[in-house]
Amino acid sequence: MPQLFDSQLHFKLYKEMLRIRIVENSIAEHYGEQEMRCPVHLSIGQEAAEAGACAALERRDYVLSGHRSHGHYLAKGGNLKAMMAEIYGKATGCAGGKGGSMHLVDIDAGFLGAAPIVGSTIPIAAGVAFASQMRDEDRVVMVFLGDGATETGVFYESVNFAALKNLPIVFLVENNFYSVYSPMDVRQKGDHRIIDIARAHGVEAHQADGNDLDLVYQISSKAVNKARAGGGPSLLEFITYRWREHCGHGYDNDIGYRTEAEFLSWKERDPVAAYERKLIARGLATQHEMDLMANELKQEAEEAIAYAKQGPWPELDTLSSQVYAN
Amino acid sequence: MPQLFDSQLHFKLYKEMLRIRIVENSIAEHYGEQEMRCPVHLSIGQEAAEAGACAALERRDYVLSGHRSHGHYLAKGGNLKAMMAEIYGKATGCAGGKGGSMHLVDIDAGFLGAAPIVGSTIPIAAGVAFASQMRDEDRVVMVFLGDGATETGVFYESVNFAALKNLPIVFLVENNFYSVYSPMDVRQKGDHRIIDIARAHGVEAHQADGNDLDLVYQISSKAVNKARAGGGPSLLEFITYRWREHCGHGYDNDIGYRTEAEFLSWKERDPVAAYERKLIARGLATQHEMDLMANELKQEAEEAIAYAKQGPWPELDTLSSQVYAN
Amino acid sequence: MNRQLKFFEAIREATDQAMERDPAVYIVGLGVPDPKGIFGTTLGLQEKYGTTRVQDMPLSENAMTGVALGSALVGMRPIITHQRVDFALVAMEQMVNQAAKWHYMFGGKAKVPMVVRMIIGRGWGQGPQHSQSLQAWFAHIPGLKVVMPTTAHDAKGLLAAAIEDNNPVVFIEHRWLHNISDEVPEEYYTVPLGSARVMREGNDVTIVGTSYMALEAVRAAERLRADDVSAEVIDLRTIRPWDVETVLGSVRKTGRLVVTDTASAAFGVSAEIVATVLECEFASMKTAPVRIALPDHPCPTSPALSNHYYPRADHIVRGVQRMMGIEPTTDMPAMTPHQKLDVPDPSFKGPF
Amino acid sequence: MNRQLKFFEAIREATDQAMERDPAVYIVGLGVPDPKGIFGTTLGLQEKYGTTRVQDMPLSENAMTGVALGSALVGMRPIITHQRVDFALVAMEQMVNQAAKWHYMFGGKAKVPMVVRMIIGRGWGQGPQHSQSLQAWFAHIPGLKVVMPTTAHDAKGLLAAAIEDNNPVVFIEHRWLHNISDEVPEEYYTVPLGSARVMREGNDVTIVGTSYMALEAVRAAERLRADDVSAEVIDLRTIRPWDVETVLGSVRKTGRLVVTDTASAAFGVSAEIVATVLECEFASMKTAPVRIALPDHPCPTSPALSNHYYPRADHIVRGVQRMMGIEPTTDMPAMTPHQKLDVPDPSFKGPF
Ligand SMILES: Cc1ncc(C[n+]2csc(CCOP(=O)(O)OP(=O)(O)O)c2C)c(N)n1
Ligand SMILES: Cc1ncc(C[n+]2csc(CCOP(=O)(O)OP(=O)(O)O)c2C)c(N)n1
Ligand SMILES: [Mg+2]
Ligand SMILES: [Mg+2]
Repeated sequence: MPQLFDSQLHFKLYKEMLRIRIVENSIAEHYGEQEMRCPVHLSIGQEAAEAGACAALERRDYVLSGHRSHGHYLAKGGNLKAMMAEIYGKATGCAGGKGGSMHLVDIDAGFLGAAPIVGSTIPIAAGVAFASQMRDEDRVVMVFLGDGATETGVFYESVNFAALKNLPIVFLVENNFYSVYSPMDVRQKGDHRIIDIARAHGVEAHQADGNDLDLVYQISSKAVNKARAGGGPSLLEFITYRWREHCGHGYDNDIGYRTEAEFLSWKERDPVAAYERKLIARGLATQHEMDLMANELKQEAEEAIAYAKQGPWPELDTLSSQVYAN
Repeated sequence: MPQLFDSQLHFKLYKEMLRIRIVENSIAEHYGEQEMRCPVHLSIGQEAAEAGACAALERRDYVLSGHRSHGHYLAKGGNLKAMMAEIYGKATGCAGGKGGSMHLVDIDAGFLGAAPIVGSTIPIAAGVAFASQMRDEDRVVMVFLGDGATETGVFYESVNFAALKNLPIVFLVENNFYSVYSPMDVRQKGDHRIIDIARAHGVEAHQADGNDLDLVYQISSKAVNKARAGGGPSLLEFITYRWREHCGHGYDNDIGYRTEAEFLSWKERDPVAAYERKLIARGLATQHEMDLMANELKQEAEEAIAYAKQGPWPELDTLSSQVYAN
Repeated sequence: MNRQLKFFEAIREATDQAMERDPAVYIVGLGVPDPKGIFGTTLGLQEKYGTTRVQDMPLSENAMTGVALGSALVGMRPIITHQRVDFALVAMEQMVNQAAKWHYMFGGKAKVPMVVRMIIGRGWGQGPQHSQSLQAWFAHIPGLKVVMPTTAHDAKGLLAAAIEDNNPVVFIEHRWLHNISDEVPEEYYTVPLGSARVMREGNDVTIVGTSYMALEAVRAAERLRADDVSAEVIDLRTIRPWDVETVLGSVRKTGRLVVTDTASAAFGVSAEIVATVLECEFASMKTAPVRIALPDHPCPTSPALSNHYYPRADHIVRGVQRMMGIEPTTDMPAMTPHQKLDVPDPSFKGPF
Repeated sequence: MNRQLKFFEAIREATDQAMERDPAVYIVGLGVPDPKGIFGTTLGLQEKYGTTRVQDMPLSENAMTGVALGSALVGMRPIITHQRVDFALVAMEQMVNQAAKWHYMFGGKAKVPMVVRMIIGRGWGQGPQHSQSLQAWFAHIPGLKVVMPTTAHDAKGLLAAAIEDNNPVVFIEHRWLHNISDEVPEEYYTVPLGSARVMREGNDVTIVGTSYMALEAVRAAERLRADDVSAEVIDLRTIRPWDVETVLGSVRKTGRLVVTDTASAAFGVSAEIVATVLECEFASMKTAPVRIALPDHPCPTSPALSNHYYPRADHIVRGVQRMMGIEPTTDMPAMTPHQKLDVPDPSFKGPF
């Protein structure tokens, strides 16, 4: 783990976070063209939790995720062009067009896969950690999940198993208060805290502001290092907020499940803007440097979209191939 | 709830507990005849938890259970003859022979059903409590489960739902340390306590000696009264021990998953003998009274077995009937 | 009266009327009271019936299926919804070991009147985990009933019948039917479970279809007129118990059978229909039966692939032509992703 | 060498040899290392391979299926066991949405070499929740393979092949086969998945059987000799992919088809076999096909009922006689509970 108060590290963290923001914004801009013909779940607003957590990992570590996985894929080092092409359904996509936005994968980068059945990748991640442990490898697994996913039976079963086996895994919960349009109070008792449940299983757990990039990075690093050192699993709950609609590219504060005021209060806590202020205040970056980076990243995103658009469609013979592995 | 230090109550509790012991012993004695042709899971050793918990309920309350349900059925007031006939596969059985030992039911007594898929009746019980709440009825639901069942995802989902809705339900865990032949340490982390997990969900929880009949009754009564008064769910964990083999009528301390010494130490903590000593010490019953009762109960059990044996087999036309309700 | 209603509105109306008639009916499911209201099918119900009878729930489909079951045991009549069949896979234990068996295994002492609504996703990149069609699974389980309405009229009447039924009924809605309209009476009515609908009479071939594929079958029957083929189209409507008599009667007349289903052919509903017909009416058959259903692999996400995954009227036409030795009159239209075959009609926009 | 081995011993030997050959193979399941060792099939393995490669587990079948899957993604080759098919119902989501689809949905980037052993209970009051036979469910899911060995020889060779396979394989063992012996070579060998076994050659009728019903089919074929009927018996061995060519070849010769399966006929494996054969070989067929499988209701517990629930060789004989217009030579033995038809042979004692 690189030193935290190293200005390069700050800049790297910032870049990872900003990259997610910019890529997601590009997707949002182009989605209305109706060429990305699959559901997308954008994580704009939640980038600090995603970038900060993944920055704590080594390349050889593994990440798994659910339906809202673009940020995790990118932060773990997944190939951007292959992701865009996948969302566009192209042969050049990371899953050859078979998966789409909800099924990203980049084995080389250690992004083992995402799947949108809520809760399902949690035990799969535990299994990856189990294998790592059985083979005495030096790898940590991080699995991303939402507050909704903590209501699935398989989540608890996985936490119990991870505790039992002392697995090298970090359960990373992005708590954005909603499961689709369902608020907490129709799903969990008022004083319910997921960290208490993890602790009751003997799993170390922390809750923190998910929009504070440095804090996320610090806490995640501790958990990852602990897991790598054989100290077992942790559950980290980062409080954050999804800006856009659950699925799709628009805003949906008008449809009635949450208020515009709530959204605006969270927008004020924009993790990207906050970190930019911090970098400037601490003299770690200038506005000019940040603008340059934003431009670069925007260009990279648009290039990826162009790459995706011009890529070939999958050959028809792939339709019925790859059903079974040889 | 009747007064606890009422000698009639003590005697009633004792009788319920002894009845389970004697009925289960009778089943064990006759099982070798190979006329009860279905798996049986005896609860000898665990009777205090079963009798004490059910004594806290009113007749209009509901009980559901799993594979090891004879004691719960009896303690809730289920018809003994119908149970025996069911185990013998007769038309006179409580499920017309279709269910056997693992599927007891006595609607009139409020024993809504037992099913041996571990964990499965837990949410069903929550649903019964939910209906009771929706209709503003004055009923409490108690669901019996084992330590193994607390590892199923559906258990946690049910606890979360019960907490969310403040359901009138008592989750009654008989912790006998084993799931079939699997000890705790291959299933749960060392310091794992199911009551901590319930509490983390905001469910009141207590752990206590399940072989102490009065204590079980007291704790259960509090939980039942609380639920009836709209105070919501509780989880009670009673520590106890199964004497006989997991499934069947014999002993299996020799096969290697537990020691004879462990078994003997628990036999010394026999809940029936302990309570007999207590009744005598407090002058609440004489040995003679207790012997009389045991004889009566033994006779009742043997009569039930005779009734079951001589009962008719189910008619062949019931084989394919009752698949759908009209 | 000739009132036209969309399928999703018909579902809502049936639910509304059932709730009005019987206070034991309630509905629970992820998002039931949310602003989208399960594709519009539950909109307005919470306002009308309150937060107890119209409920959201935790993301715990298995337990909540058990909860519905438990409440049904003591007299409630729950409807539980799943926005995709695929999500219900976590609830199979409660559905199959429990709900399907409590009546039988307790010798008739228990009954489980509950409806489990499930939606089959299709198009706009629903992909491998949001588009499965598992009616064959449920149909294989004695104790369950399985309904798949095709028209708005039947959606209303079959849902009402399912709610009235004293058994667990799996009610499967195809996403591409939700916006299809037809004439739907305003008053409460039921369509009996277990009866098929003859959508079009004919003499040369019997085409049995389920759900959305019954519509494709009607289209195929129209196209086949160009070949002078008179096709009888039967919409199965209920998969379990299915209307064996109507199908056998038709085959006795036509001597030819095509079965088209929204799921994989292999080990699917179409296999059961074919097997039963051949067992019972072998002597009436003039040709080998044909199944037109999904190929034997998962659904890909890219429209370039998924457009070729789903069979359409053309495939049914081809099947009949082959069966009858007719040279294809029409070329199967070449398909490109630009045809946007991943949406049912222009009113349907992604992502959902 | 003529070494006789019981089916359960053959399973153990295959596991043992696979573990010896490949350090990536491990086995996990409720009770795997316990004194009963999954009906003897895992006895001694923990002593030999240690507590990491031979593991018990929490009572969490769904998560543990995911755990097996996850470990397979990164190179392990897990075997997960369930003592009853019924218990695996909690794990359907991981099996069907995940294990079956990861290879396809990631465009071939992932692979999931895992074996899921499941046991079909029967007899001694196993009843409605301990005796289901759900091979049709798994066979309906592209991405899974499904194996059902009948003989000890095939149990060993098919399990070895399943472990070597790079896909999720559902391996279904019928409880009444565990104690059946036959000749099993000592050395490691595989029986290829997807190939049927012709157990008996014949010319008049093809009887296709699965698992335990293949043995009943052999018995039926023997009895049919009294009627001068020469029956060909095919043990399917693999349900998905099944050996279409061997079955079609046989039917081309005999012109008659009986399919017998351990599950419900309705929407079951037997329907698919019948449907495929009739689609492909309609012209070769002399008579209507017949299915001999379970009736369309749950399994009752009382022996007085369950003895009449399960079809046996007699039913197959009757089916063939009817099909061939032969007057029954033998009366179907009247059955009473005193016949103890709920146990396979005297060596089998309850309760398990
Ligand atoms: C088992 C299952 N049930 C329902 C759904 C539909 N669904 C998709 S995303 C989602 C909400 C998940 O909420 P959360 O875990 O908090 O993640 P977030 O969307 O907030 O990132 C739901 C209910 C699903 N995909 N899988
Ligand atoms: C889902 C499921 N998995 C496995 C089994 C097999 N099984 C029957 S009883 C049992 C042990 C249950 O242990 P516990 O809950 O502690 O109850 P106890 O037997 O100790 O009373 C198991 C694993 C089952 N019936 N259901
Ligand atoms: Mg959320
Ligand atoms: Mg136990």
